[in-house]
Amino acid sequence: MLQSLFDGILVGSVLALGAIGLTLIMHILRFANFSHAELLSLGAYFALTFDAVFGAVSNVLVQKLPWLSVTWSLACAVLIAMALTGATAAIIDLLVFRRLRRLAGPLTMVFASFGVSLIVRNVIGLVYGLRSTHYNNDIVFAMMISADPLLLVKADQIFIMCLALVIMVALHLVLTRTSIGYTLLAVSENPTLAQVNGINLGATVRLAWMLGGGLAAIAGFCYALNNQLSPVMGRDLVLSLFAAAIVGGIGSIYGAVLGGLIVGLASSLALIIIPAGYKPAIPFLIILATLYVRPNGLFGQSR
Amino acid sequence: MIGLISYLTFFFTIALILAIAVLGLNLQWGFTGLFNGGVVAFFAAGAYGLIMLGGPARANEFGGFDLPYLIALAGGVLLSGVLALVVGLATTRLRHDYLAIATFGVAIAIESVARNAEYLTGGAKGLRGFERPLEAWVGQPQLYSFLFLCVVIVCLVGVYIALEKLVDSPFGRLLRAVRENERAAQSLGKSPAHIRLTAFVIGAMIMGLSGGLYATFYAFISPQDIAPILTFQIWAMLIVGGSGNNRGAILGTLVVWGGWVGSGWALTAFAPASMQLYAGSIQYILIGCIIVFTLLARPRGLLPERLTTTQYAESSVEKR
Amino acid sequence: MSSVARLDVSELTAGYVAGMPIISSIDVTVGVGEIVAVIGPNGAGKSTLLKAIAGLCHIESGAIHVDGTEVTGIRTDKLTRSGIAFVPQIENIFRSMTVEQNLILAGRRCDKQASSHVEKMLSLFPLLKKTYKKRAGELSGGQRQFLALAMALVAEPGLLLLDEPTAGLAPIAGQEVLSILREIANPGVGILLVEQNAKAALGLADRAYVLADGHNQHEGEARAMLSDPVLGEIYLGGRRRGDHAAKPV
Amino acid sequence: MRKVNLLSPRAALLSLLLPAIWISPTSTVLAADCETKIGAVLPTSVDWGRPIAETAQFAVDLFNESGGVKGCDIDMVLRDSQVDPKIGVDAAKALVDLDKVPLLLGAVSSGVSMPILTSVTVPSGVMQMSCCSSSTGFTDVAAEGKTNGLWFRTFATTRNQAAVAAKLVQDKGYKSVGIFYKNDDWGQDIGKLVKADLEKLGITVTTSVAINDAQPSYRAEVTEALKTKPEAVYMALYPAEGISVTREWVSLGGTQKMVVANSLKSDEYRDGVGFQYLSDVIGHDSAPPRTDSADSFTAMYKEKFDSEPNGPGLPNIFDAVMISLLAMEAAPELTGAAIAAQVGKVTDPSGTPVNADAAGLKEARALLADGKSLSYQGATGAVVFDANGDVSAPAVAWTFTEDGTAEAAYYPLADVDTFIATLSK
Repeated sequence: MLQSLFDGILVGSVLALGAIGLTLIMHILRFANFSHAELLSLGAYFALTFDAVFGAVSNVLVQKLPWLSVTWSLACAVLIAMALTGATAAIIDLLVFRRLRRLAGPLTMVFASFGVSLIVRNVIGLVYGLRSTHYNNDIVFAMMISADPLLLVKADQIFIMCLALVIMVALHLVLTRTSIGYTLLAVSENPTLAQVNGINLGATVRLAWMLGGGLAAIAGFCYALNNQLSPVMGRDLVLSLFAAAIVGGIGSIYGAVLGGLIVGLASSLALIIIPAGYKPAIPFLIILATLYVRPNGLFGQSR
Repeated sequence: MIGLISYLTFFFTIALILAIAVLGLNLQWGFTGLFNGGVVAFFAAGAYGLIMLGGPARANEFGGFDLPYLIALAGGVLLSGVLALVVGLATTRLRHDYLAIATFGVAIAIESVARNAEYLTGGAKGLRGFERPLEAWVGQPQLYSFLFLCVVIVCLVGVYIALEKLVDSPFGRLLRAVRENERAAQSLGKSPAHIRLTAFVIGAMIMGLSGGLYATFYAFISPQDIAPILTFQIWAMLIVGGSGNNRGAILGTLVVWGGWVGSGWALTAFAPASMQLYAGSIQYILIGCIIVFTLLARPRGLLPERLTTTQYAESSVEKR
Repeated sequence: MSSVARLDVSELTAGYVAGMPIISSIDVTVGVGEIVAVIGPNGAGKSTLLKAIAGLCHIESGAIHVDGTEVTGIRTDKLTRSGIAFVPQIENIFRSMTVEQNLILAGRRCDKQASSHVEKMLSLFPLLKKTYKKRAGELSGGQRQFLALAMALVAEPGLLLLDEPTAGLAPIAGQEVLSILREIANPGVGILLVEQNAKAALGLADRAYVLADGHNQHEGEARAMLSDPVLGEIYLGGRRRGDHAAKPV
Repeated sequence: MRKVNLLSPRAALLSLLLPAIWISPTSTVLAADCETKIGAVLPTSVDWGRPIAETAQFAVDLFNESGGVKGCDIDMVLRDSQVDPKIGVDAAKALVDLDKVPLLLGAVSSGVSMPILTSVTVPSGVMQMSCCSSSTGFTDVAAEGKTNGLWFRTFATTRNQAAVAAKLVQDKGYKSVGIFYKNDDWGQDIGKLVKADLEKLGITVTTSVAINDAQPSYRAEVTEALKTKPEAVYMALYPAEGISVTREWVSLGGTQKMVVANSLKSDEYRDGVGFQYLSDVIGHDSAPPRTDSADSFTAMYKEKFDSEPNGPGLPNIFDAVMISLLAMEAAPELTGAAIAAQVGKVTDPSGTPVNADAAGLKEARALLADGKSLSYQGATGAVVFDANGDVSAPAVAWTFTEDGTAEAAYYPLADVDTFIATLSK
């Protein structure tokens, strides 16, 4: 039980990290971007590529960070991956979503994003192959915190949980305390009024994509660190991410984190009462229950 | 030539079966604004319902009542309707994204049951052994396929005419009123919740009919047939075709389904042999491109809903 | 009136979709420190005119000059950073943000230190001081309208475009809003005001335009219009009829 | 060991060349004057599906190099099934109707193969041979006489494999076992059988956990199994989720004593988990023949792919292709029924044994020309089909080695049957 509880929180942290970026994009750009999950894959693979590059360049970088299974070169690679994924997101917007935003409803954008995710996922599959891979082939063993009740935890996972919390707080501060944050919030609430107040819509949208892409990259990296890289990792994650964002309430950063934890906990604790075969349905039943009580999610506001 | 006719018969059979489901979705989304993310749940209810009621008995398993075909088909459709009623009562008050994810969850739950509840649904290996109606009587397989296509066309035309009549009726205007402005509809003295639920159930029953025909055609159904990708395919057909327009929905089905399978055929026909192994991935990329480019070229679908442009434009600017 | 008008709109044809203009060949000028009202029936294109000036519409032909500089087709955010303020009729504040955040965001338009301007607004609208940390969505209708005005003025614009500032307000609150306009217009701000409540608008304005069916119908001194019997019957009298009645002006 | 996986130049080139396909439609040009088309519907866009297609193409190439069918090169037209029945059936239908193939290889999943069988190949009189569809439903369809003898599969029935799995557990002396099975038709089937067999042997099954594919995390499933503290685990999984589950299992301190199904006999799994954690793993598989041909097959495969033919379905698809093509060679005319009728002749236990290499195929052609029957010795053994198109094969136990797998024990068919008989007592 204790272990399941912890597992849920740790798995949920990764989901929370991914859901923060998703909820931000959904809030600011006002459509359910199904290709967001592919940005997670893209970020993870960018990190893999640059890790290899840095690793080859310098021996010093191959050292591991204290406690973690992450090397310095991988840590640097993640930063580059964040920038590149953000840029890719902005470019995809330029090519596809910008035009649709002007001419069509949000549903058209949703399905365009489906199309985009098919393209991105399979390009990754062509370039990197379909097999799964890892940043580090050594298995990181869990530390036993307690034997009875059994509690096993990996340092990487604690790190990811802390990272999710730090990013949550940082992002919340940026959105509520800085004028860049005001700009993003303003565009999300009312793009026309934002323009009337001197906000450059195009630049803000690009900024939102950069931010969303960067967050996706770091979430993808964390997922891959804990599990594996595979071209379909985004596809596997997308539903849980949406579940987290929606349970939390679209647009709420805290909501996304809480939603991630809820979905993680739900799928972890569910196995205590139901057979594992039914597990995929669990997050969604949680959503149904949540929405039945709070139709706009836990922290969401009606539009 | 005979081969081509045989293939086209098959192609249109599947495409038009899917078109029926797309019409059902069009009633829900196009006319009423209900974002049903669980199309496949109602499709599955129709398909499984049919085979469970009309199939032969299976050892140690529920179902297999061997009922006459039409009763079994109606039973499947009814099952979809009942499922929609239960789901609808709980969810139709939700808006857009929230409704979509809730109904999506229902679809996943249904798929889980189909995959795991072996006693009820045959589990992952699916349900088989269903006798297609009149197949033995017709005898010749090609002729049977052709006759089956005719039956599908009759069903499609029937659903199309019924829906056109429905949306032109006062009830149809209410649907659009609910879609555009719930409060206005309320002020007309109608309960939007009731109207939304009615449209949801009718649309789901149409999807159930589509599922029933699908299961009849293959005489087999398994959890693989009701994967979430089907919901996506049906949605893509509607959006590409133009939601709010029944003819657009059918055209969209043919275009998306044609592009989906045609891209695979084109790759085997034109791509060099060395590339065949990668054709699967490339085909997906092509499918993605087809969807994205069609939407970029016709953002409101190939045959958009017939609205006066000024109204649309003004309201969309106003909304922003 | 100085030689260069705050706003000079000439032969403006514009709409929301290319090829489908809502207003055509409109001429409007607003002088320095002048309040100009635009009145007319529903659907006359009054709001469209304001949106077109603010760069939110598709302009087919014609020209817009602000302080003698042509601004036709310039992006809204650039326009509003160069001294034009536009207050839309509805949704003119950010409901999810606090009053403070709204004002700071609006103040960012001017390059100067925004905070001093915010202070000034608070003294101009003391109501907002009390609700400074509240979410704007929680304000009353009148308070929201004041906040919208404050957001428009915080960047010290030379030209203020107002779309029905009294719509949806109680009569007293509406009167309050309009009276504040007079105060702020003094330092030389030009105001273009679209109003449904023609009587109140004409009472406040220096000059007025009457629009119908997207065309200029009438132009003149506001006071003269108030006493014009024909106009009076159509727009100002108790026998206010439907929109169609306005056509044969 | 760090594994560097940079963008491979081939893949990069390929993505650059992509648009070129559309400008210059080049059809396949082969050496022989004539071409005979066969069809294949395989999930090439899925991680475990692409190697199967690769192996099928390899077998076809091998057959062509040795002279093709009736002097004509075989052109295998390959379509992706996307693991979607609708798509797979459409692809099969197009192959049968438009490309006029008399023979269809595929599909992999039973849920795709079944509708292809009932709605495409049987009505059109085309022979269908699947490498990997395991559903017992096919045996039922065949027993009802609805396949017209057109259906074959080279996937040894799950019954034998499950029994061998139980035997391995018993031989290893494990007293309690936790089971992870893939939640599809094959996994449910083998999971159930293994559980029943183990319990009959008096071995405790602590838990039996379904693993759904495409889940973001398997932590919860692993934790559940971990709680029951089994001495060993049995895994009937595919490499993708197998790697996830195993790594999660090992990292949480689960036992490294594992018995695994043939689907995990793959380089992907060994490399993905890491060999250092798999030293105590024993697996079961259907056996390659006790002849030199097995070695030469492996050698050929290694030369071509630089790895052993390890992976779900790889030997099975190889045999499916070879048997089908030999039957085509033997058939008087190239119709589905005629080819299907010859399958028995090329897999005749009393026929002359031939190997699946260039020399063997040459010999096979000569024997067939003389009207003699063959006993094909392939990658999964001396395959013999029963009346329902099913095969039973002898079994092997295998272990992972530094760079591949090694055979640990061989169980002739008779032994397996005897063992099953003792179980059902």
